[in-house]
Amino acid sequence: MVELTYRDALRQALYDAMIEDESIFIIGEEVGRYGGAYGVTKGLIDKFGPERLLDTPISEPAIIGTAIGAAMSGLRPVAELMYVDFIGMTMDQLGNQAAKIRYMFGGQIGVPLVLRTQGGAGRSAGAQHSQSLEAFIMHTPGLRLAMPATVSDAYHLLRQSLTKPDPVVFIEHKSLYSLKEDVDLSIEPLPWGKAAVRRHGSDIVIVTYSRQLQFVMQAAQALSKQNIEATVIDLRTLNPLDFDTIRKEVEKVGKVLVVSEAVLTSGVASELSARISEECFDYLTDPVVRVAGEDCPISVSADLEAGSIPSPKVIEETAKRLVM
Amino acid sequence: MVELTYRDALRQALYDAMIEDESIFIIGEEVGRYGGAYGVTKGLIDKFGPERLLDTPISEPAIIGTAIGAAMSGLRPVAELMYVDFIGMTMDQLGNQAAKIRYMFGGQIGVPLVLRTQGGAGRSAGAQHSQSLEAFIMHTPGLRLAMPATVSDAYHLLRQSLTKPDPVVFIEHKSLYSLKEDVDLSIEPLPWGKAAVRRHGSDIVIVTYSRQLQFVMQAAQALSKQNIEATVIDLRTLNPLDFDTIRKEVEKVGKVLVVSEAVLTSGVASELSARISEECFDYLTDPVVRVAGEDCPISVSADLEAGSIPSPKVIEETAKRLVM
Amino acid sequence: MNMTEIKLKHIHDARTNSRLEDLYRQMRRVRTFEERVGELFVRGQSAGSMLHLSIGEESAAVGVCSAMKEGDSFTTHHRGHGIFLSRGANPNLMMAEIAGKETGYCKGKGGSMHIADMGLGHLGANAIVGGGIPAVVGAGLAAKRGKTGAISVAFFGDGAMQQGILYESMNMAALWDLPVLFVCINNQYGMGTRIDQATKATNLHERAIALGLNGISVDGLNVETVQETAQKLTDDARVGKPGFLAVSCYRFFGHARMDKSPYRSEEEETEGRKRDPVLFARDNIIKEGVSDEVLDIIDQSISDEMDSAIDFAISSSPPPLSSMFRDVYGPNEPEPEPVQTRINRILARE
Amino acid sequence: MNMTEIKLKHIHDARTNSRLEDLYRQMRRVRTFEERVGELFVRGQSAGSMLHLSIGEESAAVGVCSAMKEGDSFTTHHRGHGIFLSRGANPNLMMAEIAGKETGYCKGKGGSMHIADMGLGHLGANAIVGGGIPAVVGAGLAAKRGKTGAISVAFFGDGAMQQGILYESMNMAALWDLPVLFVCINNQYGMGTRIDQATKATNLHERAIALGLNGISVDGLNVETVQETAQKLTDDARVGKPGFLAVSCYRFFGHARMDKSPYRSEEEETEGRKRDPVLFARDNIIKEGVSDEVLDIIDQSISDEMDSAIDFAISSSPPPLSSMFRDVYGPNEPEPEPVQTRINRILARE
Ligand SMILES: Cc1ncc(C[n+]2csc(CCOP(=O)(O)OP(=O)(O)O)c2C)c(N)n1
Ligand SMILES: Cc1ncc(C[n+]2csc(CCOP(=O)(O)OP(=O)(O)O)c2C)c(N)n1
Ligand SMILES: [Mg+2]
Ligand SMILES: [Mg+2]
Repeated sequence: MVELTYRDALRQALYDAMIEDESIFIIGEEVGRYGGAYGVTKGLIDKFGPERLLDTPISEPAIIGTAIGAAMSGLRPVAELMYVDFIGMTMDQLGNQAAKIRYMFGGQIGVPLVLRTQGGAGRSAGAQHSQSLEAFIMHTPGLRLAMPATVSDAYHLLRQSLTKPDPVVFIEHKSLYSLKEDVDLSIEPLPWGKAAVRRHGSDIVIVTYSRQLQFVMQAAQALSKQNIEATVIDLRTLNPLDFDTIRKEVEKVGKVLVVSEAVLTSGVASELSARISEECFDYLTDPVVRVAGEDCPISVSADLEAGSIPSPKVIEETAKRLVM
Repeated sequence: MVELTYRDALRQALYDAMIEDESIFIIGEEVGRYGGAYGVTKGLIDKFGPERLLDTPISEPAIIGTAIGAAMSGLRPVAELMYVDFIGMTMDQLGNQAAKIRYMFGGQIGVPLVLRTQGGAGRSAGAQHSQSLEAFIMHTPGLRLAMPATVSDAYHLLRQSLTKPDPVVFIEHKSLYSLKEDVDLSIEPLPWGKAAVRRHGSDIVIVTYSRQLQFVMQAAQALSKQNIEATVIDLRTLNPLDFDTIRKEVEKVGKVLVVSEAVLTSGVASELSARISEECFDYLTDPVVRVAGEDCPISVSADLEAGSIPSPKVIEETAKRLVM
Repeated sequence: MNMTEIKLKHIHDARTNSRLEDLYRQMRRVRTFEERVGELFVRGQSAGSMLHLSIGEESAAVGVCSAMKEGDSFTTHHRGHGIFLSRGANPNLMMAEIAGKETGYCKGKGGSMHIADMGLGHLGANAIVGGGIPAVVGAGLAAKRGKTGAISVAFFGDGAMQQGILYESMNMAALWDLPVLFVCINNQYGMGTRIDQATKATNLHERAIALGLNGISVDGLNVETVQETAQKLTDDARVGKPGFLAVSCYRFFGHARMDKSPYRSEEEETEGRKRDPVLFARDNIIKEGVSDEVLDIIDQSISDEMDSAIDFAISSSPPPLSSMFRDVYGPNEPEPEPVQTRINRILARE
Repeated sequence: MNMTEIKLKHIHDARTNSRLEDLYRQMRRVRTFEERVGELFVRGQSAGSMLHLSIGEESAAVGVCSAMKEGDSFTTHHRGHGIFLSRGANPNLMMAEIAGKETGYCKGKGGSMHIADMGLGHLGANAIVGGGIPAVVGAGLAAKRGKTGAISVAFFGDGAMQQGILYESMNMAALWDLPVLFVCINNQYGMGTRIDQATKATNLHERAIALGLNGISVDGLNVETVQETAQKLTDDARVGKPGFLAVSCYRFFGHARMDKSPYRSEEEETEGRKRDPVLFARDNIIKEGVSDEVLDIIDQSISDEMDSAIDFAISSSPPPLSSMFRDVYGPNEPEPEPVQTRINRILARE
């Protein structure tokens, strides 16, 4: 067991993978000399040199396009997009190129790139630097999507992403980078595509992912003190989506909360809620309730920012009302 | 009553609005001399001249950005994006700028632009020219979203969009342009934001929008011959979303089909299904069923293309099974 | 060997095949191929109407491609048949793909605008204007790192000159000294927009120079000039000096098969079509002393070849519905669940 | 009037205020404002840590803005405090916005990176590198159509020179002869990336020339040179000849308040900071015969003004939670439904 931060675990995953696989290189803004806007790649350039830590100009569309060309030419790029908020500049390269190349070309070739980025609120970074845009990715067939919520998953999901034959969008959460946990990275991880049941309870199932897992676990502890026991599912990857685990837990309990930081309307929570409602219809005693981000931009002002995403308190109270 | 095509109705709406409002101008690729890739703006340049039909270079991000600046400067631009498939190049300007400017700047100013574009399958145009990407827009607070399914709505929704204080994304369907209907444009239209109940029936509610309305109506007629009567709701606008109409109809019937051409996972159908399941929980006798596009890219080959989106037959059969 | 083949062999043995003759032969193959694609459309056998013919632009495809080597890679725009053919594509597999058939290069899923062959270094045609450009930067990176000696070439139209991603890509290629060449086939039009209606800056190569690349514009009438210029630029690219080449020519026909080009005059078209690189080459070969008859035989053999391609395409089957979910993801990866399967499960709940 | 104001008035009455002195005063205001923003951060009173100070870049802001006129509009990048101030912003409202307070320009919703004032023609700062550039093309279109005589100016950093949208925007401005000016404040760095690590083509104006614009690069040490060059370019822009100006300067401190710039040497920073446009102007004014004391009085009055701005910001309240759903859409338009309202409705079903 060692104590690691989420940031360190990500760095370790890159380090270990790059040692093992010569074809991996990192490409993006400030990934080399600077060490990444959030310090994830710090120091890697000293070990691997500027050829494998390629600092780029500020040219997001061409960065992804370059990664695509490199991936089609036998390399395994890890492209970093500094903020997921910038994905709107790259959705053409990502959605029309990376996601479709294998299919359009009849299976001739894949695009094994990993797009590392980070999103979410928590740093008063304003409307253009605080969003959760994973729904764009989840709605694009051909793109895999991983969103680690724990230190151990930061490591393992990134390692696994780096073995996949298809483009993986890997979204970190800016408010998790300093999260510390005791981890033993040598323990066999959960397989790729499998959700983790972080807690078992018989009163309610809460389905979530990324940073909201932390909030949900806090809420679950508070609920437990009030004799309400929640099962907490951390999805880990949204594509593939482990619906079997969700189904199994929901069928046992019949009450479900879906928690996501992203804007509610047409977000990932909608997909989860819809699938649960459709597929577990006969097991639900109550409507599935979505606790999600407000349908508005995020303000720079700290209170408004915090108020526009789910909080442990709101999760706790909604769960309580649903159970009672 | 005159017989008009969807294409002609759109052109008429632009014409009438431009006559009334001097500040309206059209900007985009091939909108002027060429008359639009699908002929919607044909001839308008003869009436309004090149200043109000601004042919642009192929520069999608800057076209939207230019429209934003013009809208902030007192003009009312109608920007045309030739295919909604190209929205991935413009989502930054659309989602981070147009959608957020009013909010970020504390309500000082709005961005009253209309982005006209078209989507959907039906012309063997391949993976990059056949998509339905409305979920990206619906998931972006600050953007309104209209998707007309009829000739009359093509006219009225476009006229209404051109009076709105906020950015409206207006998505036409490439397979509807030649749709003909007898219309009387002088009849008072439904208000903006109101869904239309296109058909009343007591056995099932089918919620849809855009071209799928045609398929759903075909299916409803076939069902009617088998004594199954469907209520058909055409949403017309997805933001605002007229959930009251959906609720009212669903509460009467308890069985619901949601039909959308877009890729199923995390699409607009997911939002609709989730809301119906949550809000009408006690009225549903069966799970809400989504009939939507397959989770894969669209092939150029005609059979595969047709097979990857809902068909009247599949809608009919699914409805029948749900009712029986 | 059929009669034509025997005649051809005879001619070939009798005299040294000139370079120009070879370039002519290649251009004629492109021309004839495109004419047949047009027929495919007229017969209702093409997949859709989005067919962009490169007639009039043969010298750009052939001139540049003949300066490329085995192992080089490239991407093209939507008007890329001629380029692909010039890099060695099999016309049968191309025509089948254009017809949306299972026997095509991409199993009928891609079509004219999404054709590719990794074996020939074709990283893909693209229906997004400018969409395929940055991939060559990545391919160039890989070539440089692997010291393969290969270059990667992006082909695109004059319309793509106003897409921002081109500048980002050129800047990166220059910054990193990559073995990359950007080739703009300036056929004067992006759909109905003449180049001077899209930009004030019609000396296209100057933009590349301003970003630190080699940049040259060349008249595409004479394929030999194109070939020589491309040779210089590919030689430079191969040693890490990326370049840009604009080849000016004229789009003989409409933008796509449905477009009758009402936005330009007949006189302009007549003038434009006089600048025919195929006929220009033919005339020059004749001036070198080769007889019309010899060239006719070449043309005929090409015509036969392309007829076979049509036959192959038409007699092939479209991809089966069962292939819909294949190749969304890599082999042995979880596949998408068909909507019908999900519906069946939900409805079978009792 | 307080003592300083009286003294200032006296000095002003006594002699003709030189243009340089005015430029100096404006630059000093920017410098002092930014220093106070730094203090706001240290006191934990700024909204977040994303504060980008323009210390060292004052001549670009002041030089260009003083060549602009009332009615002109502009957009800025994330490092735009100085530009906004130079166009007449009220420091109180700016500081309050930077602190995320309700009294700020944007009611505390925007912050440092999303500040704007339509009244002053400020169409908005932007946290997306390059994101605000194309809006000036639209503003230029409107000005041209309305024959207002106004120009629109896009301010951005050297980092944005590698964003494709800049080329698209410059091309359109040239094509349509728009009253638009593009101003690159080249502070040598985009975060930790030195300009020559981002591009081979460091003569930035050449790119604009290649697209058909007026293009000039100027050293930002002397604000008068900047002002004169900007005057020429704005004069041209006003008659439909769009331009591009790169002002080179040095980013004195880190990229944002947390950045200690470990990627550059102390010597480099010392050298860079020697090229201080504020001190350079001050020295020149003194050479013109104005005494240190007079300038100190100016400085003091500015310092007082900015102290008040800090006080104003700190004593203001943050926006209330109830304002969350305001201004997502226009007045009288359907508003978003709060998540809590929806949850209440769903849970209140029995
Ligand atoms: C991003 C994008 N914008 C617009 C289009 C529609 N479109 C297809 S081809 C074309 C013209 C392209 O002109 P050019 O680059 O000169 O190529 P050419 O057709 O002349 O070969 C346009 C506008 C597209 N496919 N992709
Ligand atoms: C599209 C986009 N990419 C990256 C960033 C992250 N980022 C913010 S500022 C900056 C550097 C910008 O450099 P420059 O344009 O020179 O402006 P300066 O900070 O030097 O004023 C970067 C990379 C961003 N905000 N937006
Ligand atoms: Mg062209
Ligand atoms: Mg800079």
